[in-house]
Amino acid sequence: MNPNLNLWLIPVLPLAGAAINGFLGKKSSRTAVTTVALFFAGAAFAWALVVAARFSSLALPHEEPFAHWIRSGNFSVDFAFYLDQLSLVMLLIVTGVGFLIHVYSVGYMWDDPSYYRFFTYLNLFMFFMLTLVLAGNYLQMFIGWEGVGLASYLLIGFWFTKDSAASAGKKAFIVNRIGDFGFLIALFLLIKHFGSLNFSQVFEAVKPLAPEAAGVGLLTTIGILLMVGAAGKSAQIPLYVWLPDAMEGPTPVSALIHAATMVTAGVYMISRSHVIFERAPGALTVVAVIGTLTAFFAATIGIAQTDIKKVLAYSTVSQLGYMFMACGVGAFSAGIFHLMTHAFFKGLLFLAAGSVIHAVGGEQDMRKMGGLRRKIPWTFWTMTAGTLAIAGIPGLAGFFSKDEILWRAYQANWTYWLVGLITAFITSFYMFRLWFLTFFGEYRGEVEARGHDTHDAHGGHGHGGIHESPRVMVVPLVILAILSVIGGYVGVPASLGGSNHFERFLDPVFHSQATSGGEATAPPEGREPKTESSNELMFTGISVVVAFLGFGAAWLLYYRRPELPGRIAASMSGAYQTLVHKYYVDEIYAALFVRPLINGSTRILWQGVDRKVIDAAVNDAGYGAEHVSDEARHMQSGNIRSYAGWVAAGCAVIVAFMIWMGVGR
Amino acid sequence: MNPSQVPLSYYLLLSGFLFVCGVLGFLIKRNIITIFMSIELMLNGVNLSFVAFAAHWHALAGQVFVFFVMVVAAAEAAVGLAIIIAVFRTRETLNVDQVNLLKL
Amino acid sequence: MNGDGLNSIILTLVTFAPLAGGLLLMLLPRRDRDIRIFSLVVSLLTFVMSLHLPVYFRRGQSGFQFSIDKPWISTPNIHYHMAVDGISLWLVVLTTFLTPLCVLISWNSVHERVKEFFILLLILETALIGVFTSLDLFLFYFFWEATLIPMALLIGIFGHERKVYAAVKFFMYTMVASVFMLAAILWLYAHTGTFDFVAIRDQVAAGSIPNFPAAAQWLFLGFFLAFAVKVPLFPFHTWLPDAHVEAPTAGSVLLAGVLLKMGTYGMLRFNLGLFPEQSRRNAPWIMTLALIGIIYGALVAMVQPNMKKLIAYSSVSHLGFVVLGIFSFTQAGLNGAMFVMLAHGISTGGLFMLAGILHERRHTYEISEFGGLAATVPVYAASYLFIVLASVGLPLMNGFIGEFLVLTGAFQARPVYGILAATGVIWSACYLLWMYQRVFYGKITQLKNNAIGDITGVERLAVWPCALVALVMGVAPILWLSAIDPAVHDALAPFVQVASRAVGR
Amino acid sequence: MNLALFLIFGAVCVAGAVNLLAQRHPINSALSLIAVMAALAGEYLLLGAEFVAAVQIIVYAGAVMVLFVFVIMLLNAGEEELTKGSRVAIFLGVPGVLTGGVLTAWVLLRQSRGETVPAGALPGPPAELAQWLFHDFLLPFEVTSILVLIAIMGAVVLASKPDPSERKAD
Amino acid sequence: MIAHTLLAYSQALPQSADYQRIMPEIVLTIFGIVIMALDPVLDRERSQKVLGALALTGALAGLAAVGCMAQCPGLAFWEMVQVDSFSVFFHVLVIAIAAVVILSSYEYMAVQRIRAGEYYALILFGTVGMALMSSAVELVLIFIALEISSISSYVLAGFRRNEAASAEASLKYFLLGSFATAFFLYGVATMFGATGSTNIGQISHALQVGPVPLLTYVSVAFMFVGLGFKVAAAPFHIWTPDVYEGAPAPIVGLMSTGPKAAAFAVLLRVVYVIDVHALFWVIWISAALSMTLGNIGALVQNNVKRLLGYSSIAHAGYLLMAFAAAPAMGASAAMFYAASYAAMNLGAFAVISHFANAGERYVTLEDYEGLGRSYPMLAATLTVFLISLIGIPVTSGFFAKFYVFSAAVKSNLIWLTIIGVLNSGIGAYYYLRVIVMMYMREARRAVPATPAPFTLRLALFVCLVATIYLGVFPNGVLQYAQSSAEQLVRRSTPVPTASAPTTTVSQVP
Repeated sequence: MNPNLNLWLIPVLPLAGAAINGFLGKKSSRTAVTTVALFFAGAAFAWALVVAARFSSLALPHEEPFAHWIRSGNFSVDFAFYLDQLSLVMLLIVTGVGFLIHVYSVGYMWDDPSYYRFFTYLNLFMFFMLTLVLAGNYLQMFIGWEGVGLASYLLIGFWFTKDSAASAGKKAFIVNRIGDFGFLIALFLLIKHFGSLNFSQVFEAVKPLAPEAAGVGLLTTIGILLMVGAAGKSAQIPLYVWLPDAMEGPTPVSALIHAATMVTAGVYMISRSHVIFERAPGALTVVAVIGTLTAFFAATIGIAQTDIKKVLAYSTVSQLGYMFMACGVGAFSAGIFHLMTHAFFKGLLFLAAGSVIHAVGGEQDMRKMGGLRRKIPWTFWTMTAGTLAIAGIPGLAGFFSKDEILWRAYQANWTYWLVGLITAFITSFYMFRLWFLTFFGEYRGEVEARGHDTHDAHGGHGHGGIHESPRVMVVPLVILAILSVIGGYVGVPASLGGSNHFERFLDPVFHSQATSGGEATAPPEGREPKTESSNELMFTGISVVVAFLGFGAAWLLYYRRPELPGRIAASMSGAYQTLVHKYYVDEIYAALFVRPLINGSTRILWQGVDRKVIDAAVNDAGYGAEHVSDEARHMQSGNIRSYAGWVAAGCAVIVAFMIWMGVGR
Repeated sequence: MNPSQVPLSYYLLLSGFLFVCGVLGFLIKRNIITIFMSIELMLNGVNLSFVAFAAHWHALAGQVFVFFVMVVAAAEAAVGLAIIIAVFRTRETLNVDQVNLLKL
Repeated sequence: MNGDGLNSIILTLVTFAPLAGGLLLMLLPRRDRDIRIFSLVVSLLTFVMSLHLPVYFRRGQSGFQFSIDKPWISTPNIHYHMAVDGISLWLVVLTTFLTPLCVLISWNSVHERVKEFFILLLILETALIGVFTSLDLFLFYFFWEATLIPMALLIGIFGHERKVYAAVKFFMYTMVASVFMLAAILWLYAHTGTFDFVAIRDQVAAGSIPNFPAAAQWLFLGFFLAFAVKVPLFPFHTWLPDAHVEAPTAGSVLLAGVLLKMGTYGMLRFNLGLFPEQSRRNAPWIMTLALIGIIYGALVAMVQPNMKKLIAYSSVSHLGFVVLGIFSFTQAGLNGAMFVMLAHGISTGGLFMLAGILHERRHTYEISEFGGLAATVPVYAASYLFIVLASVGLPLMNGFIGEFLVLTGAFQARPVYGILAATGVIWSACYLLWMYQRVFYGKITQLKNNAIGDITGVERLAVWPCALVALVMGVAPILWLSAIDPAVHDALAPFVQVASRAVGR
Repeated sequence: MNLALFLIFGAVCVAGAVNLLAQRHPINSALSLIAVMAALAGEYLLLGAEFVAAVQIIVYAGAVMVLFVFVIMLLNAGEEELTKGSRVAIFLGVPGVLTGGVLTAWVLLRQSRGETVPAGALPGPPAELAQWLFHDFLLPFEVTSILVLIAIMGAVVLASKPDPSERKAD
Repeated sequence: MIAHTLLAYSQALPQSADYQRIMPEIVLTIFGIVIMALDPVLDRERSQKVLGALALTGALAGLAAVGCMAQCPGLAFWEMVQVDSFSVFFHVLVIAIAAVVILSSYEYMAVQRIRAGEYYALILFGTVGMALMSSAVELVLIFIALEISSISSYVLAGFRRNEAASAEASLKYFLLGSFATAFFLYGVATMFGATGSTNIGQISHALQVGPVPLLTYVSVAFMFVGLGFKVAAAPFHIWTPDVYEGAPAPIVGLMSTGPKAAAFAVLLRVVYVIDVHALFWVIWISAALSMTLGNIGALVQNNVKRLLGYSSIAHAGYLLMAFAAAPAMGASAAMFYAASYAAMNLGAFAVISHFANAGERYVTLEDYEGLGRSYPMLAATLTVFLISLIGIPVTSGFFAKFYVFSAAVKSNLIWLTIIGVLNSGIGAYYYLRVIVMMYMREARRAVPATPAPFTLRLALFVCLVATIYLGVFPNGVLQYAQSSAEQLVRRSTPVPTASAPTTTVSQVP
């Protein structure tokens, strides 16, 4: 029997913070707001650590019912919390990174007029994210799922006076809703066929089922639908379009929600439902293909972006693609591993980028930066760490996780691996491009020239001039930098002499039930034949080479010969423009869905059916009646003789009728 | 057939004829007074059939009825002519086709 | 507690308290303030009394409770038969809950003919409660018709520009439709000799009504038409936008909050209760209409330039969910339908109040007139957002529970319908958030909007209860469902039989 | 004999009735109506209703028609102009009347096929008539007085010139 | 010997019971005569009040007399009148109508400067006629009574003699009325010819024992024309709007309720006593026509009186529906309908006659704009009456319609019912227009707002109470109607006593 860990505290604490700040924050001082927000976020983190400490002593999975929620007939959903290795990892990532970003935000948002609102939203986000992570059933997960959507809607649109920000928020929410639609249908299928949404019950019910080798069976359908939901939340093709726009939000938000935590919810959900996926190879293939394509596709777009945050955004999309690739090939633990490392280095990168933007007074265009490495050394170094990590330079977090994924991809299907490899090259290329453009060469901006106006969107500080960020922002950077350097060592594969602790840790979740894995599910690390490891080593080497190639290309184009890119762009302007305009996807969507919908609804449905058909019919009936009446009253000619005529005629008719009746009788 | 015997149907047909004439008069005459007279004609037709039926049934009720009809006719005549006078006073006409203020 | 002593008369008290208040109000002098306070007191009193129902309602127990059944008219055999079960219970409470809020929201917005306004409001409340409590078909029709005039007058006297058109349209639509129900009721009486719902239901179940099978379809349609117009089900919905746009705020609140529920309640109680077989037979096209209503209403709502029209069309969409749930004949579906009714009553009521508040400031509902309000009226904007989210169906808000259950039920019954209906979650997000963005976000385009004041105390008193209830309903729906569930189970009982009979054939 | 008389009186009736319709001056119509009534009195005699015949002459042909003539004189009604007032009356009423008349006539014939009225077949003398009038039909007889009263009042009200005190209300 | 003859004579003379059975008529007549007699001796101003009060007392006394009459049911005056709960019901109804009309006439007369004497006397005498119609069982008496009520209403219709409209209305009513009466008479004559009697009891007996001769059908048809005209049933309804528009408002109230109710009473007796099945279809069609034509015609009317004229046609249609229904239910429904219709229509016309003002200038819908403001109470009252006319609950109109429809459905007249309910749906529109005018429009032209005098308020109060009472507790009236209807119908089945020799059946039972 497990002790009661009061897991409910973890989500509820941030909620309390949100509530307090939300109702009282407007009046109270910034310090007070800060205290409340940090305290509750920190408390959640602390409690998560406590849980982690007592974790070893638990029988897993550990379920904690909390309260009744919905009861309808024999179908019921309750609030319950579900703790196992997977959710613990997520828990620590979310609370930990979340707390760091809270701290960072204090500095970043300090001058913003609605400081309290920001932290309210941030805490609210924590609440929903933790609900998602700790949920004991799909519906509760859906609460968090939609809730984080709401939080990101609010935070993206935080500077709502900017139309672009407001629209971005709305776009994010709606696109997410499209994903949620798929999720919902999946839930209905689960209810219909398994009568429950509790993870334990569903999985128990699913386990005995045999994998659906061919065709689209029930589990495959469910899997694909879940993937639709995941694609919405985790910005995969075709629903990734909201994430780049989401960069309208304050940078900490981008770091927390759109890099570290929320967008990874999809990966979490898929891994959580791995029991289903393992029995639905078709679904897994879909996941893998979508992941791979997204990874490549987004990376290519990343090349041509000039907005520093946009670059990171696309890189996020591409990295998420990696994670899905991993899940798709059944390497869930690898996916989660990458999720964690990505949380570290991408969070770091965003925060660093934020620090840069902060420094240059809200400028986001890399073409207006350059040579900053001297001016903001802390930022520079931390950013470097992040860049190296993501580029997959050996020894850093990103290297291990990405390598793991590629290796597993190869085991599943070499095309995945190839695409992943190319993507890796592109990744390191655009990341170093960013690095060079931002920190090397000479400064191309004009911040010294103009004083920085306070109520500029990126609520920066009062005085002009490029300067290092305050300590409260730097400290989180440093911590994350350290994490993204060493974070990978928890999962060093055996081939590199490590003993993949991370995977072993997650093993009970992913392989304990893996009674019958399809070809997609790889055998557990431990039982891996030795011959493989040499192979793996070779592939590792290849990816390392690729990473350095990327660096080299970036060095050549953006440091050594800065004029080249322009020429290249000019020479192959078609391709370049396509990239700059992100393959015109937004435009295509607008033309395909948005505009037809609006116009159709206006012209055909509202003006057409409603006005011209239904209403017209009704009103015409009315006018018709009046018209008839107008005609009928001419019977009332007012002439006595006519009246007598009517009477006489009527009398004649009745007499005739009566006689007929009489005779007929 | 015995010439001193008049078939009942003759009386009835006559009365019916008078009645129809009265109705026709009401329909085609323009002068209000004449129209009123046609009503009287109708009543006379009715009376005739009353009397005829009374004779046929050997029931005096018919004749009594005729008596009452006459009284009523007289009363109606008094009122009706008064009304006609009132109308004439306000409209200066006896043509029924011009008495159509109230219509539609 | 003397609760049990009250049980027999509580419904009578709750139903007629507002009427009594209204009659007293007639005698009061025309001092607006006193009138407002008085009617507030009356409505609050009614609400408090109505709370007796959920408190002493024996949960988990099926069948009708608090019933009172006295002969009213001997020939025809009409009874004063009132009672509530888990279904009508909440609709009564919803009514009594919304009315005080209506009084509050009209506190300053109604300046002239204040007395008439509140008299009509209170009379309307009585009629509405009566509709939900009466179990005698005649009594039901009696109250059903009695709602017409007060509502029409509220729209026609206190409405906006095209009020007359709207009022007449509303009146004629519902009047013409409901006479068919009258015909059906008469037929039932002629062949059963009673108006008592329960008795007739039993006779139908027993199949002891002469040539019922022949007429059943027509009777079903007779009832259904009346209800469908009230709901309003596509394509009978066109009166709704006009009525809403022209109606005064309180009118819209009660119209959307309660009047529309009369239709769905009627379907649930009478169409399903009396004609299970026909309901089953007609379900396909009815569900199709409901589906069309969901999507159509949402799409049309999306492109409305007028805030109130938008909300009105959103009601069409939401009520589509209700009908869909009802005619899925599943526990989840009916529970959900009931829950959507309540949730929609709360959240849409709130939306209309908020729209009314804005109209009071700027005398327009045109969305294009606004923009960037979030900066000038933060509290108002926050409240608005909260209600919008409830209406969008965010989990942990009332909207979600109902829609989820309805969709579950629909999906179980007819997967395709469930899937198509589920697109509703996307549409609702589209139109509401877009509207919210256009009204509250972006830069302030019109100087007038700088001047408008934030939500006042009285208005908060009117709006925030809605928000609170919306949240509670989302977090602890169990409180409601525990009463609804058994009643729904009852309502579905005949369908088990019908199904078995159908199998038997 | 009876038949011959019947035919004679009947001919007068028909002629008078038709003439009433044909004449365009009310006076002529009135006179022809009087003729009809007189002839009818004859028919009544044939049917043995002496009392009715007498009343017919005295009340009808006498009092009532005199009243008519008087009014015609009073209002000196002239020739009626044949205005086209009513199509309904001509195209709907007249045919209707004729068909109705024909049908009724057919029924009457069918009803009284071959039955004849014996000459002077009178169920009772005026004395018996009085018995009916003042005994069995006492109430109607008395009530008739109210009728007459109303008629008088009505005539007074409507025909009398509006007195100055009752000036046109405007 | 002499004693014997005396005895015979005393037998031959009417008994006290006979007089008791016509007590209301006697009382009303006496009051009418007194009023006539007083009229010349009083000066105008006093006569308005005094005679009015006298007329009212007369009506009330008449009501009291009905109570006395109700004491001894039975035939009176050698099968002339039949006192049963049926006739009592209609006596009460018509006399009450007269009372209300008198009440609501006070102010009107003052405003319109109408001579009081004849006016009130005529109302009372007319009431005598109506009352007799409801109790007469002898076609002769029915005819006389009919004529009394008709002629008095002809005269009353023309009472605003300075108004061309009024005179014209009177003329139209008179000419067409006597036209129709002639038809009725012809019907009576043929009926007499077919059965050899003019006494309803004997006629029905004759028809039930012997074969029904073809002539009866014709005669029934003719009689229906006459009565249909009086009740304004299509196709004999055309006179109604014109006459209602021209006649003085209170009198329209009277005409649309009193003579109508009486004529319906006669029709009931005729339909159920002279039971010719063919008539069913005639009534069916006539009912459907009346409803439809009435409602359709009213849709576009602009003059309120005229509008209500059309509406009264429609209501006649609803009432006829009841006739088509099965006897007992139908009769009771019809009686209830007549009563409630009287209540609401009288009320409506009382209000109208007040709004109408001098010379009845303000009777168009435009004049009713904004009356909700200028006369809140009166407008509210009128609204109640209109709602009742629509047939919305808590008003008598609702139950009236309800009973009629349910009677129709019970006797499987589904289609007629459908037509009826549809009509009541359509009909709602034009009543609603009036309400709309009063409350939802602002006054565009100044309509002088004079406060309603006490008498009018009293009249309105009576109507209002009746409307609401019948709308909430219809039970009492309805049950009375049912019991009397059952009597009526039962009598229509043959009872040998009804055909006993004439002279002997006048003893008190």
